[in-house]
Amino acid sequence: MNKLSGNKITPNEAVYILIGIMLDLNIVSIANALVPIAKQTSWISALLGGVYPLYVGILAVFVSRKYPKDNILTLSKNIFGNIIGNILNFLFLISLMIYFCAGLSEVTIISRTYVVPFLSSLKIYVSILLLAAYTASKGLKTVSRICFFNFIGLITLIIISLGILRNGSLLNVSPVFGVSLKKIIAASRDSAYDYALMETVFLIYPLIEDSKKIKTIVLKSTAFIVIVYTWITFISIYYLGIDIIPKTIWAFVEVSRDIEIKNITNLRYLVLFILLFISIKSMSILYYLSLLILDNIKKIKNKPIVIFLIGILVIYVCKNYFKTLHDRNEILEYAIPVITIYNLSYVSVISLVSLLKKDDIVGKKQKK
Amino acid sequence: MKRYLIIITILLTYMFYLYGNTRVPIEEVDIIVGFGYDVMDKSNGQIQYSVPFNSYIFKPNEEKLSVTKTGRGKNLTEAEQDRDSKVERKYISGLEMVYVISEKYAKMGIKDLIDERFRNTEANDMAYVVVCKGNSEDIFSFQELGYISTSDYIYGLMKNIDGYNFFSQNYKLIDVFVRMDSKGRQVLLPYIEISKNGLNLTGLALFNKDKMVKKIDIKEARILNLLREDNVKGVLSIRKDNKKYIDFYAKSKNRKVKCYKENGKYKFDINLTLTGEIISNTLYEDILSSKDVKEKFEKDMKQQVENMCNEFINKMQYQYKIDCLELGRYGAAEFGRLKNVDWNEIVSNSEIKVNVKVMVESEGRGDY
Amino acid sequence: MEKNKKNKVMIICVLVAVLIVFFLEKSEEAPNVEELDIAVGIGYNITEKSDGIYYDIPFNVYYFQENGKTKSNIRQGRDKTTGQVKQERQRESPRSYSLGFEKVVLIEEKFAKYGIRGILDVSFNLPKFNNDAFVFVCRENTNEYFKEDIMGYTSTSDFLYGLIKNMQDNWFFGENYKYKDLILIVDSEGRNAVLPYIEKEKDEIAIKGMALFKGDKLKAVIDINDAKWMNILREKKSKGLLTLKKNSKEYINSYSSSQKKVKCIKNGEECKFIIDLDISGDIISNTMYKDLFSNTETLKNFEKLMASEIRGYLLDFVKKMQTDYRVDCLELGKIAAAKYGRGTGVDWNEVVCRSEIEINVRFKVNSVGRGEY
Amino acid sequence: MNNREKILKENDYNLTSSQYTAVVFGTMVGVSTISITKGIVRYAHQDLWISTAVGAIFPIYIFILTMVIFKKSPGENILTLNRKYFGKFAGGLLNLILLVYFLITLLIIGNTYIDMITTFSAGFLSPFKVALAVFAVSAYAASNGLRVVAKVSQIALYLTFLLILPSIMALKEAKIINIYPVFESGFSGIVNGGIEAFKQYLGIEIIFIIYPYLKQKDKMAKVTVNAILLTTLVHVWIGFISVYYLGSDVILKSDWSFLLVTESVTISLINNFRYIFILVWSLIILKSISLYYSALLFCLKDFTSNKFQYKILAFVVLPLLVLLCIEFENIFPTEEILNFITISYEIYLIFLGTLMAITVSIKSPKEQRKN
Repeated sequence: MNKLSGNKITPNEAVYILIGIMLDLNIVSIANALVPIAKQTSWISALLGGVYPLYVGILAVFVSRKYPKDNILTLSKNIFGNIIGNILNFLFLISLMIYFCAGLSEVTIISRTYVVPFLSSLKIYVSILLLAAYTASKGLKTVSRICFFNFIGLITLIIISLGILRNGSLLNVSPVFGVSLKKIIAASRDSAYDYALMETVFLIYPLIEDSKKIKTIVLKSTAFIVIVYTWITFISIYYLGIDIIPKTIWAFVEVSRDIEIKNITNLRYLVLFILLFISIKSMSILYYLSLLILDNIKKIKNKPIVIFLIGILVIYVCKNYFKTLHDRNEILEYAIPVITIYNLSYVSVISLVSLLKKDDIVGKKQKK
Repeated sequence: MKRYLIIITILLTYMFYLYGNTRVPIEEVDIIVGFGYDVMDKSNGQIQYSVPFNSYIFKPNEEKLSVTKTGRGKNLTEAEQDRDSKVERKYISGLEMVYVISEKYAKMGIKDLIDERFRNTEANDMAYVVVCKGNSEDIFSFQELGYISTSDYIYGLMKNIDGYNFFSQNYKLIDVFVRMDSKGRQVLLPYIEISKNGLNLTGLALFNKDKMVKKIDIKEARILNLLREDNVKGVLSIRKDNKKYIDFYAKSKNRKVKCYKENGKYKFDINLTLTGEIISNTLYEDILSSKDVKEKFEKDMKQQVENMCNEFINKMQYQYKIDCLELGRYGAAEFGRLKNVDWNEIVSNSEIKVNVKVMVESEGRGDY
Repeated sequence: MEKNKKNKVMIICVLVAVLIVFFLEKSEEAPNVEELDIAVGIGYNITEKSDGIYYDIPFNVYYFQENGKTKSNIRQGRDKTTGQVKQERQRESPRSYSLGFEKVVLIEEKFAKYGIRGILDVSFNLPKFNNDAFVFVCRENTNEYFKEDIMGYTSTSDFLYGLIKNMQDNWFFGENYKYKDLILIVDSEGRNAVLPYIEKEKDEIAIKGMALFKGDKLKAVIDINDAKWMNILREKKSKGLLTLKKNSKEYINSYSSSQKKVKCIKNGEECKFIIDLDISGDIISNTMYKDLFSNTETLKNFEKLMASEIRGYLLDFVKKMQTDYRVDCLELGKIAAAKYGRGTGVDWNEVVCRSEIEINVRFKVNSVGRGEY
Repeated sequence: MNNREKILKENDYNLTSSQYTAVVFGTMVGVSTISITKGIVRYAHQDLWISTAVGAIFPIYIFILTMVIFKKSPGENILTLNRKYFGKFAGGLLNLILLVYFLITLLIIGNTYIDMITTFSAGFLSPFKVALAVFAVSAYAASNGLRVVAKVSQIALYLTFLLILPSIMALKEAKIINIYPVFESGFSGIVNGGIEAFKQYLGIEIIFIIYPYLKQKDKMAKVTVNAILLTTLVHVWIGFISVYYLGSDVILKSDWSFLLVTESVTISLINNFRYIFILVWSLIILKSISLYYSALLFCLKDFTSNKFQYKILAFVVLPLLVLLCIEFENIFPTEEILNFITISYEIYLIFLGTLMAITVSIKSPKEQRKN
């Protein structure tokens, strides 16, 4: 009981959270994004994409060593001054919000297609956001619990997907190096979206109990994610083949449909349930982080109202700009590169500056 | 507290006593499930009313059967009395599912039967009313596999009518009540007939006040429904040749009708929004990924629907000369109900404009 | 106190908002299960009329009788596009359909020749569609089949479902005749679909051969004997009955299982395929050799004879395939593509028909039964 | 005087504010509420729901009068005041008219209820049985004092909303267009409809009699206004939803338009909704009857000596009531007579209330100080 009420999270929980934040519903469509470019070698691209979270994670390790108590929001304010720092932080918040809306709209579209076509999208938005808001309002500890279940769900998902090995063919994945390296790298750049949000490690590291363990945390979570993504991409190609994947929208859901395990019918619903859970978890984390950033920019006095307002805003955006897959994809096509570049440079610049500065900027201020 | 508990108990006992008394062993009652209304020419030039009804009979071995009994007479009341005299058992009405009116009866006018139903407190307002070809008696004696009675069959048919063909659910007795004498409204009932595939829906019967005017076939009925009803669903297709076609499962949303006067002439604008999903597509390539193609489809579809609608409206204005789109209702709402004007005539002579907006909302799980 | 009140107001606000969304927002109702027709079979036909082609898509549905028995019925729909057919069908259906329980999909031969892309498209789009339904090609209108009342089966669909399962054990049939396989195969590079072909003869429905597809179109129908050879060459692992026959009285039946290995060698521009077959069998009847049981020499002899006999048939079939059908129904192109790269624009059907195919057969007797009579 | 004080002291007669609200609400919402649209639609057409709101003028006026009287003499009801100010004879006459009025109302409600039961369910029960049962139960309730009646009213209040709630679903089914054009029937139409709607608010006059029984005297205004607002809300909603769903042309024809609405929208959810409706509505009607019954008893008590307790009175009147109720159609053969009676009583009530208010404010400026 005491542990729950404490604000700090254990290193293990941090791993789950980091996994939770990077891995969202994209796993079902990661193959769709990569296959048009890298063809049957897409899984290598997915593997290479892991460089991105690794880079961000390592930066975080260094920064956290120097400033174990301050997150990137405070750092950016200290470096650039309150106004510019806040603006930068706010832009960072906006990027999170875009992921938020994109994720919500995707889970809605998927569940409307496969599970509950009779529910209107508004109802699904509201139901999911209610759950997410509730978890987020309970604090990082609760969020980490959800992430833990999510982790278990992921493992289940991967175990389930082993069932398709019998049906597919290695011929679908070969020839392994039939595609030029250039294309593989080009595709791995596309996987950035799937690996995105590793930046948020900069937000949560002050909340981790044992700040020395950040290195292992980062490495563990990145490795896990890379394995999951690579595996999912691989298995999708292995079963469906590269000619069929572009025809689907969510390749992995199609894969899971055809898995035959004795005595378990309707495996697909289990898979979809796990996917739904994954998505709710992502929403909870993003909700929580948005609150965290907002709180940093301006102290939140009335939490419920802010939560409510964020919910309304997200629903409004989703309903108007992310309603259909087309709209969603079109926006993301433009937004993702911008967001990724911004986030990357935001994180890099701040960490470089704060690492290079000799005197302890934060410490000074605190002493004052 | 005790006291009024006693009161309630007494009251409940009393109520149960009151209603419990009607219970008769189920084997001893007929449950009427469908009423029919026919008229026939007699040899002496007079008209004979014939009112069959379809009822369940419970056999001691718990089997259910259905029988049809008919009463005849010079007018409706007489025929109904004749029918009642033929029932040898207690019968329960109020559970009827359908009213089947023969085309001939409908053409003579259904005012008398509607009036009788309206007065009768036991009438089930939620029973469906349909017009049939030939005699309703023949319809009732038509046995459909897997159904106890034809009434069940017709009831099922009506209950699922709104999934396709843009039919609504407004074919119940209450809807006839509400429409028959209201300003600017017209009754519209489904038309069924026995064909070689069994009993099916073949169109719509258009009414002017209480008299049936015309039967239109299913193709026209779709367009009429689309123009007249709110929130209906159906398939719209663009067909280029045998192989190249696209099917769009559309839902009409936010139908808006505007009525205004210009130079003393009434004008009506009907705005339709069709959202929905593509259920099969061999006509447009890349509709999933390319926004341009999607927009082109939306434009083509809009054009086609508008053409269809205009064609129908022309026909309505010059041939049928009745306001089966209930535009008069909007006119009355705009310019007053209390004036004694014939909306059929006004609508037939006014300008009607149709604007359609097509939006593809979801794309299924992929495009093959 | 103050905070409590605020929270209360918040909760009420949220509740009201949620209520509004859930009660006033329109959405389709999910139908009750009892009000659904369970479709167990779907048929696809086309009829040509003066104003174009009409699709005719009947559903084979279960219905439940009052006495607790289940029977089946047909629900039809006919129109110019597959989507419109759906709409037409609903006009005579007192229930809406529940998809997801289909056991079989029947395609009329005419339809298959015309191209099955439309079917794949419409069903691929439907998330509920059962991917595990078996697909058949049939000679006559599918209604003829669904109408049939087969003793001991609720519907024709159930019967066919049992039939195809049985064929896998006796005629070297594979199991890839499901709808999901069709989706995977039709557009994949170097792959071609084959489907069981059924016919109705004197009120009896039987699998009479195989339908070979090229892309989404039916290219040829082969009879059941050819189908056997094709299956041996096509399936990775298969089981069935092989016969060595001298005359009508002297023959050996062997219940065999076959394993296939394919190699592809590129000789300059030409490809060469080597198919190695490893067949092992149990002798189940033998009127040809007297001493098969005791004499290893005879056994060896028999094995050799059998292998060459089989090889002869297989080569015959391959020749037929290369010259008559001109379809790569053995999916050799798949192997070549995996080896020499995809997406190069090569027509594997052409390549396979042109290239040399070498077949090596090894036959081995597993057991000779419990003795000789 | 002694006796009256005794009554007031009796704990049984002190109503809490929520009970009082329920009682005032219960006096107005009763058997005729489901047919509220019937008379008004002739004048106000699709604007009838505005008229129902206009009709609220009547209870508000009565309420103002009550407040005036209440301010001056918070402990005495109109029956005693009548005798006090107009003498034994004139006051007694005024009270007698009031008594007859309550009696007739009671009979009308009883009769309507019998009608409903016999038309909506199989009419195998004789009117006598129904009348006996209904009046016996309400006599029991009324004889046990206002508090019991108030509790029944409280339950009835919730039940009323329970019955009205399903009609919200009708919002989804129909279109706002039936309401348009608003104000088409013009000022006179709406006002005429409003006067017609006064009828629906009849019953409010019972507060003339019961106002001394509110426990927290300072809350009188708030509580009564609440009840009136609630009633108006219910009436306007019923008027509105009926027009919205059915359209004015159909309302013109149907007697119980609201029943038609709720039935149509709920039938798909609850089978036999009509029976549930009648069952619940019976409870509500029972409350109305009990209320009028107590009012009647108050009046009767005014004429009789102290010996007759409420309990005895209640059961003494019972046979008479049942008898009159069965013979109702013979006594009032046509609807016009009933209409005439209602209208004359409306006028009488306004007259009586105004008279008393004026008299009270002129004659007893000192009494207030005493209290």
